[in-house]
Amino acid sequence: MNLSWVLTTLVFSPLLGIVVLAFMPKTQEKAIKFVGFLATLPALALALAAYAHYLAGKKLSDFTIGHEWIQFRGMSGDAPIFSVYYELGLSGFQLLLVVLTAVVATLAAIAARYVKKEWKGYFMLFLLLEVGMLGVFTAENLILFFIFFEITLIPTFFLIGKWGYFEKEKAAYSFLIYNGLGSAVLLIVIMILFAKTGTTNIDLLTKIMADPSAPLSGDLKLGLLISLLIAFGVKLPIFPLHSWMLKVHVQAPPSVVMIHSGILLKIGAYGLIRFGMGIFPAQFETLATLIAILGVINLLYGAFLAFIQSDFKMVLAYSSISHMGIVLIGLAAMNEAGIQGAIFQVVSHGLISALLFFLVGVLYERTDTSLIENLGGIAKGMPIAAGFLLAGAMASLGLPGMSGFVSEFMAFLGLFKELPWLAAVGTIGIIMTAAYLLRAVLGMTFGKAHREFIGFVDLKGVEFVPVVVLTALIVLIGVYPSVLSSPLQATLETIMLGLGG
Amino acid sequence: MMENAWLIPLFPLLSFLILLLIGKRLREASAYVGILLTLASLVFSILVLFERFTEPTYITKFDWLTIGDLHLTAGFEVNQLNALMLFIVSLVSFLVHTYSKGYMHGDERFPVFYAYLGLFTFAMLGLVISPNLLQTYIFWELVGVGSFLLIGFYFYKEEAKAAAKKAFIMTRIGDVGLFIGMILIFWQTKSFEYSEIFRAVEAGAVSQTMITLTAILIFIGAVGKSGQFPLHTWLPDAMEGPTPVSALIHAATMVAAGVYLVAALFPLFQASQTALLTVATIGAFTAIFAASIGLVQTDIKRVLAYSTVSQLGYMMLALGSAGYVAGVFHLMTHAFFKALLFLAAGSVIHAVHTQNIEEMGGLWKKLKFTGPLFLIGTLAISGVPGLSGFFSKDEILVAAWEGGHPVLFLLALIAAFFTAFYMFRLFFLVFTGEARGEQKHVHESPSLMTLPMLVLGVLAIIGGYVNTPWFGSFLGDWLVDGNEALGHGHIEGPAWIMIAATVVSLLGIYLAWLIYGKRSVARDWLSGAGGTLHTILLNKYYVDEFYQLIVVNFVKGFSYFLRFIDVFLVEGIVKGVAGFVQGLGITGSKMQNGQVQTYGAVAFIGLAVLAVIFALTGGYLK
Amino acid sequence: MTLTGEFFAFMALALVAIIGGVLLLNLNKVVHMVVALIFTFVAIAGIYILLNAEFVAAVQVLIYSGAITIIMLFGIMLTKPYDDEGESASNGSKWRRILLFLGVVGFAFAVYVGIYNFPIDQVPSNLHENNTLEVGKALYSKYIIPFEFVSVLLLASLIGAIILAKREDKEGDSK
Amino acid sequence: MSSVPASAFLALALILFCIGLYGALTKRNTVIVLISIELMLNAVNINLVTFSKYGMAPSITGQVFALFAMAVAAAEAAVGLAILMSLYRNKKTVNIDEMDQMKH
Repeated sequence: MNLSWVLTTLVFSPLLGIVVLAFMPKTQEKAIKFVGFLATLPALALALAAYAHYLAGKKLSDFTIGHEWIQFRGMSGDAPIFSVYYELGLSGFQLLLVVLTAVVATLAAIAARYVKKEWKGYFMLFLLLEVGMLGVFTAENLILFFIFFEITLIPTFFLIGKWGYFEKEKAAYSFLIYNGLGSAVLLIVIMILFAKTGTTNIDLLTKIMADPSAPLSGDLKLGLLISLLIAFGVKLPIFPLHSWMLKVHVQAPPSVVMIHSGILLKIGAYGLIRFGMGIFPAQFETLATLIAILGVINLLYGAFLAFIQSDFKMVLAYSSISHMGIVLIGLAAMNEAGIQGAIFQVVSHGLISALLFFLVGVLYERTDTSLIENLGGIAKGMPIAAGFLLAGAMASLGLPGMSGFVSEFMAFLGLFKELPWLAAVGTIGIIMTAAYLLRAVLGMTFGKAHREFIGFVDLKGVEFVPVVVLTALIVLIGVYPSVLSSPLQATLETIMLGLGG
Repeated sequence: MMENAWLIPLFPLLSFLILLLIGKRLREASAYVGILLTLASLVFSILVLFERFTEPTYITKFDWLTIGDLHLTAGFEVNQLNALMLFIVSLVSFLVHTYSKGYMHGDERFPVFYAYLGLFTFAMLGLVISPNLLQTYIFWELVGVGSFLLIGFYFYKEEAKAAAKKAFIMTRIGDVGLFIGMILIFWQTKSFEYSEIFRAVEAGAVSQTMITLTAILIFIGAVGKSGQFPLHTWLPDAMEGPTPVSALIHAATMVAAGVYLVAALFPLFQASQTALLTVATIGAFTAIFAASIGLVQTDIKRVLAYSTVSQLGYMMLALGSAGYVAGVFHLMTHAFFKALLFLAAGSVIHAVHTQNIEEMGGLWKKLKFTGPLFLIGTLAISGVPGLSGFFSKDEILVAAWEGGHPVLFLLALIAAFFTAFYMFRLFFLVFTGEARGEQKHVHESPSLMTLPMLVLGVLAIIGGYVNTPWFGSFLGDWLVDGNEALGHGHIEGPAWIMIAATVVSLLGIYLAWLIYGKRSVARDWLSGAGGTLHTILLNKYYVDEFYQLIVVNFVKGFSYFLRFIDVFLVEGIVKGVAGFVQGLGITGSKMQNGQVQTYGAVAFIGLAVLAVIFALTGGYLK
Repeated sequence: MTLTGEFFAFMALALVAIIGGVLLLNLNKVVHMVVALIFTFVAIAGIYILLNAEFVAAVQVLIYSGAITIIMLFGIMLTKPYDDEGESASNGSKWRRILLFLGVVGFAFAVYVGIYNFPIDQVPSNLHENNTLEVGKALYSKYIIPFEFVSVLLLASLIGAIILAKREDKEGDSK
Repeated sequence: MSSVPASAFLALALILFCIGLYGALTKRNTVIVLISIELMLNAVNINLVTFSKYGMAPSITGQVFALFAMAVAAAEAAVGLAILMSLYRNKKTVNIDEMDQMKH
């Protein structure tokens, strides 16, 4: 059976929704929201089908597709000098991220019910964003990757800038500038690679780089890797490059933050693993200690700052920084445990932050505030929401039995093997994570109620869908981590092969 | 039966899930779900325990997580210690479930309470059948969460919120120690399995320094969970939770998990004298430290809490002095009498609606049932001969003496004196004399509450006879059977230790009687004499204040410092760059003033700069 | 380089030309500036003679020293300029001057490096023989078309200048 | 053969050009600016004439071009002054600072 149509359909299926939306009248709020939600379903179904395909024991390479696309011919006109192919493919790692994207996108479409105006434009941009995200994770060559990468930027910019809270424009611009600069650096790297090797196919590049007679000197490779680190470090974000992300997390509407924190940040991690580690393994090794230090700084810096924030969204924003530190720690370990931990953390944090931000959206919808102090004692009025909030916080602080623990554990397991002292310093982060999350969550849910929360409606109806699905996934990964680890084995082996370990 | 031991933790988990989903509809009937399912656990545990008397250890495992070539496993193991712990935990849990039906009657969140109890029991039972460190750690944390949820059960109370938070964070500090220790030992032995670790340690595959380091790190985990100095402060605060919870978690089971952990990893600790000495020293110090605080507290539950801390110190002392059996034995008897004491205290609180012992008094006649049971518990913990506490405490003292720690032995003896004194102070103040506070409608608790107490009372009396110097040390022999590394089943000690222990505890009781019972000695005799000391004790040696001052303020200060960096440095650099670009733009737009000369000047200067550069570099930019 | 008459003539002419230029920059009155420039133009004519270009020299004297200078003087007299150059110069223009001066010096340096390093060989030539004749031959044979274009250009500029400078306001006339 | 090297003439032309340039870019009187431009043109003419004599292939062409340049310069001066006149009539100034109508 030829399955090469699957990925193209998967990636571009949200476009169908855009087309339908384009012909709908602006004012039919309910219908637009419903169509927007429906349009995310084909991608979800296909992603799950691909996962089922994998579970059935068949090869993921069935999905690979390659087509001639752009070619530059020389004067002689025979063989193209540079050719770019339209190449999509799936590995275990990509499969996981595609499933994550599809799930979070569908749930975020549900969360988009809180959007107050211009639903049509919102959902069209939203679906375009989904195309970009799915494309980023399935692209098999750098130019295609870059194009999809840029596709994610523009809709996000508008989604933040138009539908956000009070300082939305500022947040949107700072998002665009940081990420635009990041992608400019990325483009330079891609172009240098293209010019020097004549290909942008990732697997081919990996092979060329592994060849000692590669047309790139070691110094150039190191430089390219550092550039990649900066480009994806903006996205991740790594310590001094993080300030845009705080604004975005605070100002963007909940469903966009779910996407943003759940998936867009993960592009940074994905890029670092797939390109940084995949294409430049030897150079990555030289930088490992630096990356580990950056990771520990991220972890502690985020944790300490989250400890004194008064806005719960800020707490979550800094907590994202802190948790991305764990990704770096895992990567820097350069062994199976660490890398697997990093990938787990990518998926796990995607789910957890989507859950928490959805709950923030729910609370904000009802109380018009996300300040910890103003929300004190909300467990009285909304016990179920408070319960899920607590569960989300527990997952985030790495409670065993939930996904956060497995990733944190493996990342530290990895780093303790390589750099035990640094890892020991990093464990302070574990304590601080508990401290700041409990401070914030207990401050919101427990204690004396500052005002009457009686009138507020608890979670109801469709709101249960995202919350329950996300919580269930988090617990599933925590209890039975093999759902993630088994698709990853092949990817890990490839990476470890590159690392020569 | 043992191959089905994995079912034991699943019953309470089932209870948790059922109550979470439909608890609201069941209302107070949800208690029956909890009680029945824990009863099932208890029955299974008893069966497993009896089977273990004759059968060898059962262990099974399966792959849980694969990391490259490393296969981390999960599974369960029924050895002597685990079987005993299963029995203790499921017994106390079952009794507390029953008791709570009466105690929590009328509470709005009754089903939630039972759901939490189920979660906790699940975690605790899971903890004690774990065959490897990783799984232990997982349940270890889950136990912490159960405890956290139950302490914060009255979530609308600020104190409960603070106490829950404190409990979680303080134990987490310890847990990180365990976390690091666990990972370090893993990379040394390539396994989390207890058996593998012990084998590697015995074979000398791990360096001595590494053993000491990991053992101490793991012990830090135990310190956090078992409320040992210096991480003890959360335990007294945890008394904000409902009293049955205090009985279950903070007396009988969870706090004993630290002791259990050290016991389970005993071969590792035995491989390092330094680690053992650390355990013993911390244990002995905590024993006397907490006991001295207990002397002056006025909250009935807090007195019991400090008493718990102190008794846990005893157990640590025993383990640290190589008295494996003594420690585990005391763990068992303590579970019985301390749970009894807490349940009885709960019954008292239930009757008089206050926790301040200064407002009680004369309850002996009014609480015909609770009073004698409380007395049994008090006698047991004070080490009066014939009751369970006497035997186990004696074992510990012998172990300390034989272990060659005369100073620690002395400390333990003094702590025993303190224990007897403050326990009887509590007893006399609550049950004898005249009623001091407003006491209307004082009534005995319903039988649902007194029956569990009765069961525990019986066990508190006879529980010690399984391991005595007189009738044979059945428990000890069984515990160490087939594993020489754990030491002897019974340590012979000089007879004077037993006499000394008896004399000391009787002295304590006599002194308490003089002051609080007969009142022939003025109550402020001591506090007046040592005013400063009294204040220090009343304020628990200012440990909390010290932490507040040093740790909390440091963390806050550091955080604000980082925020300063974040706002001014990081943002400042960003603003600086933005400002620079903007300035450049403004300058550029100023150039566009419409005057040809300016345009010409700019263009020419640019040209000149290029020309100079080319002239200097010879036409090539290198 | 030998000390010949030609050399002295060159040095003297160059000196006059440069002094004229410097005076152009530094004198206060506009009229003086223009007059200073006449020296330069005449000196340049001398330079042309040194370069065997008698006809060009003659034209230089006629057009520059004569025609253009006169036009400029007329221009000055017709417009009433203020003479106080630079005193009202603002801070910004002072900075601009300094920058520009540095730029000019740098430029001069760069070009001088170029000139210095540029080998120019000298081949005997016969330009001085019948120079005017040769120029005429070249102009009317090889460069006839550009020559005619120049005449068109001059005519156009003549008409253009008249139209531009003519008073077009009728009110002005009526007064 | 000449005893004065070509570079001497070129250097002279360079100096005059720089003086003219500086004047053209700094003087505020438009007339002087125009004159400075004439000076620059003259400097160029010197170069043209120099290269007609020096170099590998001396030829009359350089001189012819110098003549053309002069013609163009004359035309430029005439038109420039005419523009100046009409500007002066409208603005009553020949100050170059104020001539920025094209900006808007």
